[in-house]
Amino acid sequence: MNVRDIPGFLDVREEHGETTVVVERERVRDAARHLRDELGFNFLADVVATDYLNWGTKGVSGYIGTASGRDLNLPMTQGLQAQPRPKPWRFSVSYHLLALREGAPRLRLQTLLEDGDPVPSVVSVWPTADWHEREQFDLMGIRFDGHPNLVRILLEDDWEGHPLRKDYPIGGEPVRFSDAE
Amino acid sequence: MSLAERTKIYEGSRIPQRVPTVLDVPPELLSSDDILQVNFGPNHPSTHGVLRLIVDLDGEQVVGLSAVIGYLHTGFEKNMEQKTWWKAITYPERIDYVGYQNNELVFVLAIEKLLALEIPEKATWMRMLLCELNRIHSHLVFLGTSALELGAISMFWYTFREREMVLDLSELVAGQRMHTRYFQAGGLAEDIPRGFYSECRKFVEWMPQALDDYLGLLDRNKIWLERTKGVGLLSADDAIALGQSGPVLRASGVDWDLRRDDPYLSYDKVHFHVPVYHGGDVYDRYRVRMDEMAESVRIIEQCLDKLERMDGKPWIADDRKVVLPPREELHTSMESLIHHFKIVTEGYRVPEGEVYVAIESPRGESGCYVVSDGGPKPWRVHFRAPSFVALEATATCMRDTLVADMIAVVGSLDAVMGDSDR
Amino acid sequence: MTRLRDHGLQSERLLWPTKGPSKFEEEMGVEELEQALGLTTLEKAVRWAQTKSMWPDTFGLACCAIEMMAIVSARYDIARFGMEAFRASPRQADLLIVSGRVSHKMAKPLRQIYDQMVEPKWVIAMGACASSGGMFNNYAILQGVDRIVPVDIYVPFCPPRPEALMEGILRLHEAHLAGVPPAYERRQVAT
Amino acid sequence: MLRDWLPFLIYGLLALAIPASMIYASFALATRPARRTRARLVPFESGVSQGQMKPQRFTVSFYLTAMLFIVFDIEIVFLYPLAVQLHALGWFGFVEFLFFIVILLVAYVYIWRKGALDW
Repeated sequence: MNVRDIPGFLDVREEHGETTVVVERERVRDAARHLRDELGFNFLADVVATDYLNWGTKGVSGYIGTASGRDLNLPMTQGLQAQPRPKPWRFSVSYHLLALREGAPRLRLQTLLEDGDPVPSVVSVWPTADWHEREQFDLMGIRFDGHPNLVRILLEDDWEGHPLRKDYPIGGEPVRFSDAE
Repeated sequence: MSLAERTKIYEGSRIPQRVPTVLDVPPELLSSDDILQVNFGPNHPSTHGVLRLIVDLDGEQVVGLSAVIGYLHTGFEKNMEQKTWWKAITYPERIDYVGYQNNELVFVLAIEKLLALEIPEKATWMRMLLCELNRIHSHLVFLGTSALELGAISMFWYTFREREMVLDLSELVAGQRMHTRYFQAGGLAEDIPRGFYSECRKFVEWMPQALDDYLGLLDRNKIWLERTKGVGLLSADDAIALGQSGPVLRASGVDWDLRRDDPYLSYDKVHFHVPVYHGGDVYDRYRVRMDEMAESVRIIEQCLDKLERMDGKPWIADDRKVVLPPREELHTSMESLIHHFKIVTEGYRVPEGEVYVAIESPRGESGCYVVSDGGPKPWRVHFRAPSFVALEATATCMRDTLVADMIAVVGSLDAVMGDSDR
Repeated sequence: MTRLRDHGLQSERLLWPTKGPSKFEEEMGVEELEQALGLTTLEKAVRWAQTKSMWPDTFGLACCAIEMMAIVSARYDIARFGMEAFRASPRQADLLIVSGRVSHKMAKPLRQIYDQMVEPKWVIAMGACASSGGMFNNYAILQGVDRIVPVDIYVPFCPPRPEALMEGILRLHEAHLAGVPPAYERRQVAT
Repeated sequence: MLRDWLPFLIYGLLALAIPASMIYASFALATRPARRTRARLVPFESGVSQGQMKPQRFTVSFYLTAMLFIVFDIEIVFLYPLAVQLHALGWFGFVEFLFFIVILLVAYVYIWRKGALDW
């Protein structure tokens, strides 16, 4: 399965027994069509966007107490063992593909993008991508060009902001641990 | 294992053209104002949970449908990013709360894949046993509620009687009926209690009889056959294009089961048959799930034979960096005390990397994509939810169905709203 | 000072004999509670009839809904208390069991269904998520259903065992039989 | 003459008293809501109803099905007096009624062939 002749090919990684192919952002739909037709990946399992904002910045150790109680959701100890590999771009969108044939070969098609860059939608290649892409638009704010119905799917229609971004506060309330506070 | 020859369920593809998941009202009907738009909204007895279907009806015929979800969106992924790996294992069970054990397994397998941790054989076999028990539990809940929707009310009481037996077993093992939190990164949280094997044997002997009762009740019941045969058709190509997996895919004639084709745990050392049907309708999905329950009983039996010979074996890995050292060791060795302190306060660190693990949950391929930055907390967790994808197929399956059939089709897709809304 | 348990509210007394004033007394103050408890025989008969057939509304949200279904099964059998008829529409339901986590998108429908229920009506917040947001302290989940609906009984655990839910229901029956007014009257919340 | 009508009288009174007491009890003993909330007037539409349902037209097939139901339901109503008096009427009654059944059977086959039964 030669991966190098995928349109828009940039890089391939083999980790934990999984192959990850990184392609240019504009050529995602051609790469997807190539993967489905030539290499037989007819099953799209999942579309995931990941936000790498302040990735690898050293966190602080210990809990941070506030007047109104200890907010369990604030960054706790983040002491990193080793500095993780730098990620100069902010978002990565990964398509997890599977070929329904002997040996169940799996592949992760990944594109890297900054905030606001549109990604060509693959709904025409795999119809199941419709809701996956809507969910990533809803929760992460990734715009997919050519998507027939790109509106919010999980949150209310008048919700502002994209909750799964690293700069979006987790919300909820600080937990009061004792009557004294 | 070539794909089974796909009998023609219907010609071409029935996936709607404009938007794959929305069935549009045909243009000629659009002008006539006979079309009645009805909300099968969040609080409806037949939509399992808080699914909302906006349905356009021409008399009894369903001519337009779009599913609206999100009424149970819980922000799992945001919450898991804030917790350490140890605490985060509690969350996945609440995602697909009917197949909870499988969800917990997929997250724990993802952590172990990142850690490249070897788990003892006893833990592997016990995990398989509990996941198969959970598959039976999930199919029982499906059978009970789907038959209840189509009028076979007595099925509900039969299936929930067996469900209580399964919950008694999981309560015996883990102390809690549902959401047992029995899996740890490295094996099991506790050793298997004495007396579990005999109880499980009793269940395994009783279950085939119960399955025959269900078949006797439903399989030759004229009303059930009339309401389920030929309803909600989904061809193999459409099922693959819509990303269906599990019983919905196997009922459309695609012979695909991750437990056999992409084995995890030790499913390759267990003999079981994967039921495949070629009708692609509600009846065949029900048949696939019934046969799967029988197969799960066979798997549990083989797991029990293996486990009974493993008494006294380790049930959790002994990698001190990840697994809590046993209590008595804390009083003697200094390193164990330090490890114990580090794990309990900061949580163990998982090496940097991204991983996607997929298992065969009762609803289909349930995947878990985990990104770790080497810190004690997951950086990004995403669950591939089979119910989320199953609801995409509602528009395709709803072609020329009546209102009553729509309830049968939504029941047969077996979508759990917690799993689809995450 | 006569206490609630002198008026036949068993559960308070069994649980914690030396306990301070109960939740009902805190909310209403002892005096109004006293006249509320002074029931005529006709009122007692009506309340007896109401507790003997309190129909819950099928409001299954998440994992607690599966356990709520279990109380209808043969082993726990809520039919012994005349409650096995789970009504689909709020018009015919008396009791709203909020079983599961309430997301913000679901809050408006939940409030609408509560308003459409006919008096006298009660609300049981089943499970930690309905009572307090549970372990989902985040942007999506309403931190406790009592933010939008007056709640009568909170049932802890996640998910509560069917027995725990039934104990919550029985306490509700006892409170109503003893004369304690429903939550929307006690807290003068918009009915 | 009045005496042999007495049971009917008592029966009539009872048949009147039971619904009357129910209606009275439901008004007298019911607990009134303090204020009529807007949501009470809105139709129940699984929790997401926006307001009054605008009057919508129903397809004619519902009306057709209703008519067919009435025809065959009334047919059963006529059977009751026959069943009560069958012994007295003897064979004459039975044959007489066969004609009635045959006529309706012809009607049934006609509408079945016309396809009015399947939706």
